[in-house]
Amino acid sequence: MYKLVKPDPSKNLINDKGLRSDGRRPDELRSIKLQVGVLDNADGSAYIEQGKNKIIAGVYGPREIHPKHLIISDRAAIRCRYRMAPFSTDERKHPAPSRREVEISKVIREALEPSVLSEYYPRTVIDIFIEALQCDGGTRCASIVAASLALADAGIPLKELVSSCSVGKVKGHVIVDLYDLEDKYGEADLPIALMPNHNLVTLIQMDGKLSKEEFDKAFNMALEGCRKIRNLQNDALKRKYKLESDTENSKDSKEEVK
Amino acid sequence: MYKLVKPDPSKNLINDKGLRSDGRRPDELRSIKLQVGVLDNADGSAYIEQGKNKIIAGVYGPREIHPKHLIISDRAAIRCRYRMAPFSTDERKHPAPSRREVEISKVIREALEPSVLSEYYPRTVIDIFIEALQCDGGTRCASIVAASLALADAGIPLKELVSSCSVGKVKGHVIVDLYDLEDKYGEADLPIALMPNHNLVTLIQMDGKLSKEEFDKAFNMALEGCRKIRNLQNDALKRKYKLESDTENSKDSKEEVK
Amino acid sequence: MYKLVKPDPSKNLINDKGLRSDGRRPDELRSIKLQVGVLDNADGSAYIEQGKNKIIAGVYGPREIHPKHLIISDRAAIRCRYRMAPFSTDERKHPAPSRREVEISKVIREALEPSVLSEYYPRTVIDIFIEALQCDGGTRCASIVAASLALADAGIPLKELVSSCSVGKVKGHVIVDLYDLEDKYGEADLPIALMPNHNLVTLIQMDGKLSKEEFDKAFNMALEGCRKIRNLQNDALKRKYKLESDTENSKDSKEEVK
Amino acid sequence: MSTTPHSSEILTLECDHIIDLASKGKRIDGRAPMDYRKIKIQTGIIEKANGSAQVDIGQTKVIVGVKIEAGTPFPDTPNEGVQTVNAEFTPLAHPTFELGPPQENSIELSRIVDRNLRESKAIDLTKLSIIPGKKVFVVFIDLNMLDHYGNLIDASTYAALSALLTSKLNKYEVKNDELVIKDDQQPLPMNDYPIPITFAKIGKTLMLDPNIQEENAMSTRLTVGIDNEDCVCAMQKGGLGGFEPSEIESAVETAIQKSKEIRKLIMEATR
Amino acid sequence: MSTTPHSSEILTLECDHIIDLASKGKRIDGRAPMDYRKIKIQTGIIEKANGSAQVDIGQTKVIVGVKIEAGTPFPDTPNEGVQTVNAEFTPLAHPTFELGPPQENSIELSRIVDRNLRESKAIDLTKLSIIPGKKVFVVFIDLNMLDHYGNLIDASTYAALSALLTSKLNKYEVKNDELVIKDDQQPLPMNDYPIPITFAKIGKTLMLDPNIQEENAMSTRLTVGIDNEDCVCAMQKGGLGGFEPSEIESAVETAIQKSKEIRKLIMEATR
Amino acid sequence: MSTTPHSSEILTLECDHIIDLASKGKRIDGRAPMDYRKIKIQTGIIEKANGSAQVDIGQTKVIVGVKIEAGTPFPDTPNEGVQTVNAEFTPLAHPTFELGPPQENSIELSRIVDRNLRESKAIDLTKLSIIPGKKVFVVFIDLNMLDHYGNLIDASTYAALSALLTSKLNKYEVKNDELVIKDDQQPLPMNDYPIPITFAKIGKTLMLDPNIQEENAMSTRLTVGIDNEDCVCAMQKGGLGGFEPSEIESAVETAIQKSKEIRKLIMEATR
Repeated sequence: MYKLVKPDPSKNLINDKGLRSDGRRPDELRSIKLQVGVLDNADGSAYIEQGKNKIIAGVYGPREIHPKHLIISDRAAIRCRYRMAPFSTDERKHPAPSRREVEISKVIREALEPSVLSEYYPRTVIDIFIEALQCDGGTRCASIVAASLALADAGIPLKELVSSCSVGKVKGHVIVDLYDLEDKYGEADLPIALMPNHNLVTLIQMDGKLSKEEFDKAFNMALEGCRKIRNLQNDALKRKYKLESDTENSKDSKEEVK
Repeated sequence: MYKLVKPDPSKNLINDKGLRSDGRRPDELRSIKLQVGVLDNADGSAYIEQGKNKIIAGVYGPREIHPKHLIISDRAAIRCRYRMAPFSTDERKHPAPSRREVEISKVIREALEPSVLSEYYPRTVIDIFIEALQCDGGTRCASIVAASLALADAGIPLKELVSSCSVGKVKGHVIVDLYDLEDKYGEADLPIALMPNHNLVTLIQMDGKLSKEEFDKAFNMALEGCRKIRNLQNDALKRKYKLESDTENSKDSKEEVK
Repeated sequence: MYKLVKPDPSKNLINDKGLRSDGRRPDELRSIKLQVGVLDNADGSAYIEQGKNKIIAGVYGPREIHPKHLIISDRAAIRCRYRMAPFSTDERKHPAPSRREVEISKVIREALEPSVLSEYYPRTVIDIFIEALQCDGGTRCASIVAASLALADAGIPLKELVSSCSVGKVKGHVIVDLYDLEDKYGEADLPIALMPNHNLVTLIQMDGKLSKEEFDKAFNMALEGCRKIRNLQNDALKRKYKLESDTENSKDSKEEVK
Repeated sequence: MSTTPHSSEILTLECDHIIDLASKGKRIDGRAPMDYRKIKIQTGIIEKANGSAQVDIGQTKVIVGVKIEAGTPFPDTPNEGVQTVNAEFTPLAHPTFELGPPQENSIELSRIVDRNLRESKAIDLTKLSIIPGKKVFVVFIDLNMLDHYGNLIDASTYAALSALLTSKLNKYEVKNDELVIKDDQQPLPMNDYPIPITFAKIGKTLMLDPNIQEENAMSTRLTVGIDNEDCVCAMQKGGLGGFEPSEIESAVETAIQKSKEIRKLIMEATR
Repeated sequence: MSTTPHSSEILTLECDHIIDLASKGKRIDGRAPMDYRKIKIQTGIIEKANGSAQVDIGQTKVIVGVKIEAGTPFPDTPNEGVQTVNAEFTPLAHPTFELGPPQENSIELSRIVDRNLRESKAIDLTKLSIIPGKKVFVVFIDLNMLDHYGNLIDASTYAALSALLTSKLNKYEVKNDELVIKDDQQPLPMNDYPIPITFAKIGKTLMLDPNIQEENAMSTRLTVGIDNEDCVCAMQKGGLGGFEPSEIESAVETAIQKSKEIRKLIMEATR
Repeated sequence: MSTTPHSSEILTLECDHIIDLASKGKRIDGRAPMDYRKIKIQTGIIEKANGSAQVDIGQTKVIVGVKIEAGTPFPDTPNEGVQTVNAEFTPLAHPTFELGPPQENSIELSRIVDRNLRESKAIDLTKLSIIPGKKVFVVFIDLNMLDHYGNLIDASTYAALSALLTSKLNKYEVKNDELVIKDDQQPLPMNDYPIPITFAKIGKTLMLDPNIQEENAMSTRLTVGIDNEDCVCAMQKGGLGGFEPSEIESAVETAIQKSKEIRKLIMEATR
């Protein structure tokens, strides 16, 4: 590959005032846009923009499962695929699924599965499909946030929504919600997922180097991030239902007009 | 790859007298040799030589279908594979199926399927296997011609034989039945398949650039080509049946001698 | 690849005294270590060290067979996979199965299958998995020796153990049990497998060039090698059973002490 | 191997209804036979791509991203850039879309889109050579189906064309046989704006832009690609039926007219 | 994973009959145990290949094409050409041949053919170097089964050998590290003409050239390859049974004799 | 696609028993919650590898081989060696391990091992450049499961670390851009010795080093990797349940302590 050698981007990740290269404070999340019910074919769907991350999640199910040997007799099986679009990254990603995508599909499934009342639908499958259209750091967390909303939108009974957020260390500072550059040139990345009401961490992974003290600080900052994002999820869901009931109401009123 | 740089072959594709580089007139087909019943294992088979094209088609079925989820309850499923032998082309073709072969398999199936009375054999499959042993332009058309004969040879009930022929534009001239060089250096290629008695076009594809006037001229030239080739198909089939009934007769006479 | 050019290693494969480069006489086997019952999950297992060859074989079955279309109604199906660990060879072997491994899996299966009373377990499968951890010539023979012991260890009824040994020609001399260098730079390699009591050759392959006289000499040397190795197999099996019955006895005595 | 597709028997009643409507020149969603559904074009939605577009035709949604990277030319065109199209039938777009390697439908789709662009010479590949014979730009056009409600061919090609028309290419220098990328950008050089027009034959009637219910009911499909000069640049028939020759001739005529409208839409959206 | 193959139970009666005949030294098609079926050799049938041949043994039909292209040598033989054999069990050749990646039977077949040619040094690979250590000729030998009525190993090897013996190689020059192909041709340099002879063991009888019914009935198969100098150059046993050592020794003797006949046939057909 | 794994219903009774024991702080094999099974480390068992080790934890057996070969660096680290980890769930190691391409469990395993080594910078990759930007050493770490009785993550990482710590690298010279390998060897340069500690949550109890029965009964799994300086260098949660935050914090504390013991074991075994 021919690449222009660039100056070391890690230099300016935190400035003298403790601000990050995109202007955020260490504990500041990127701006997040959530939208529920964005697709018509899928039984449920949601879209998330978190900084430059753009991710769409669709859910089908509970539905019949093929092949039959995947049937679980006392609960619904859950399947999950996380896929990065070829155009989602700085260098084009080859369309074939990478080992990274395989692992992320698994940890996302395991992050969402504790929230699903899958015993209500034995012998069926619930399919979660995630398309990362643009990736800019923390996509597994953003995917969990969107996919949990998509499950709710599909009417799948949930114990509660799952929220997710990453923290990390950059130039010795613990910061929340890393974007791509911070992820790449930082010293640690710690994504977690949380069911806030159940106080249950359903995803935790770590890359990098954190002392026990740093870990504790970072971990709590991540939990706090999850709780904030959970509020945004609730709002997004309410907007959807409000919209629907408004539409319904307006239909009703129309019908009444007749 | 190391290749000798050759003079532009498109220069001489049409000479001053309007003749093509292989001596044909614009509306002249290559010489075609058709032979029905060339394989013993296959239920039906046919071989075509059209210029340097050498293609063999074999048909199995109607037979049981695996896996079961391919069963169609009210008709036979039809499966088709078009494959180019590795030695069939100027540069060796890798044995793995190319995207081109996948597409051609599909359009050949869709060209033949309208002619098959597949409702006579519900829940079965009819398999069409095509081996292009040597490729010299217009192989999808030649494949359809051979495969339709192979279907007939297998005793599959058909509405009629499907014929096929390509037309194109070279140096501004509309010509019929392009061979490899004309295909490669020409300005357009338009393969079609026709059920002449039903006046039904069952394959049409186009590559290149044709004005509406050119298109109409080319299209009609292709229909005419199909009709001519259809006569050759009829003859080939008659030869096969004559041969069989001759053999049968001679068997009969032998038996009578006893 | 960057490789140091080495002096031709074939020069010294046989010295003036007729001894081989590892000090063996032409008809001398490498030292062989056999161990039965080395794994806990597998129903049967065995380990062989033959020179630097280190191979482990595990057997599962008779057990249920998937997919169903592999069922044989009047006998057990036998499946066999021979795999070379990526670190087993001088240059790392890519983990994907090579064509060579596919062929060796087949000939090993066909070498063992005549010894198995597979009609005792119709509609089941017996799985033989072989991991070559280090390869130094003659691994298909060593694999057969270990796998036959693993079958016995699994309690699969056998007509008798299958033994196996290779012979070859190096610098014009017929020698037994070639190691890697002799295999690579020799003039012929002839692996065989034998059921000695049934006088049945169940594997024979040949690579190289042998006159009829050389072939006969080599072939008989291989048969003799098989018979020697068969004795070692018997001993290994006895050690295992002795061990087990000793353990059992000591258990019994313990219980008696109570 | 290509296999006759399944059509669910549950759909038969609806299909019969659609065929019946068609015989009266009517459609299930109220359109006239030669109407498209509403076309919505958004560009520049993927900042990390060189170009991108989402095209909705009715409920059908397709997103296309264009990435341009340095690569190796084909041996027979050593001084031209490379165009490559890949289609992904993402499983969230339709309950029947399966995972796994590309199936014949997505391969056919990507090849039709490729053919429309390639045969009309839409991208000026002759301007994409970097080091002649050694290094050229490769234009990756990745089609992502998001919601499949029929007519993926037109939606995908319109999205691909819109993405290309808004694609930017970094300027560069070649220094000592190395490619040095500069910061300022230029548009991707384009020659033509080919527009495919897709017809469904339902019963004996031809209709434009079939929705998914109409696709289930149609016997045959015909796509006619028209370039800037009103020439046919690509065609593809699909499905288990056939066309009478006169139907094809009149479809070409219609496509030439209709393509003007849609080209105008796209040119405006990508200006 | 290698798996015991199925033998249809419907075939059992026929197999019993064949085994019974074998015990009397007879065969289902009337041949004597050491007879081959009729061998027909056609060469030069694929003009675009460097060499080609179709060999029919009875109803068994195999077509082989040879393509010779410039490529990279193996690191351990930097100055030698490369020989590569690939077998395709095309699904039209037999109702049980499945599509998909090569299965163990076709891999074994291609490796036996490869071994016969390689071990007898049939192709003179030392003469196929172009730029030592960098560029050599690769000889692709592609085996296409057309109709499978038994003994694919012999038919394939005879066809491969016939194709090689009639292969032509363009002359060339190396100019500034580039390969310039000339128009005139020379034969592919050959050293040896190895002939495999395949035996089936049916009951206790050995027979040559098993047809497909005999292959269903045989317990074991043995192929012995013999080179120009009457030396054994390759062997392969297949199947679920075994041979007594004396059977193998006598098979080698028979193969040496029989190979002379067949080599003569091939040399005449390829002259 | 990732799918909920099956847990055989036959196992339910045993699982219930294990969960019941756990509630009393007991384990089915008599261990205390924070005990590992016996760890046995053997090194140097594959002479043809640059390094190798077999680690047994109880009945669990994993063998790891390290091969070091010249290769191409990644574009973004042109002057560093390459580390690559591959895990094979060989089918002899467990009745449920299937053949075929790596499934998600083996991919996850190899990525966890990779992450522990990479994030702690265990191998000093900066010392593995041969020709800067062009040629570096690639360290292939191949994990082979031999017998699966639980806690493959720890067993695999300990074996990988032991194999690396005993790996030898041939000395070499670069002459005229060619790599010339010498006969004498040096140890692979290592920076750190990361130790993962794996917890299972059974009922409400955390236990170390779950055996296979405990893995069937556990709701969740947590692996915490600790480097030489008692810092966390990698974590991975698995399974269908979750952890309370306080459980995670105390697991990290425990892992820091426990890792010292195990690092000592490994350092002694590889001295």
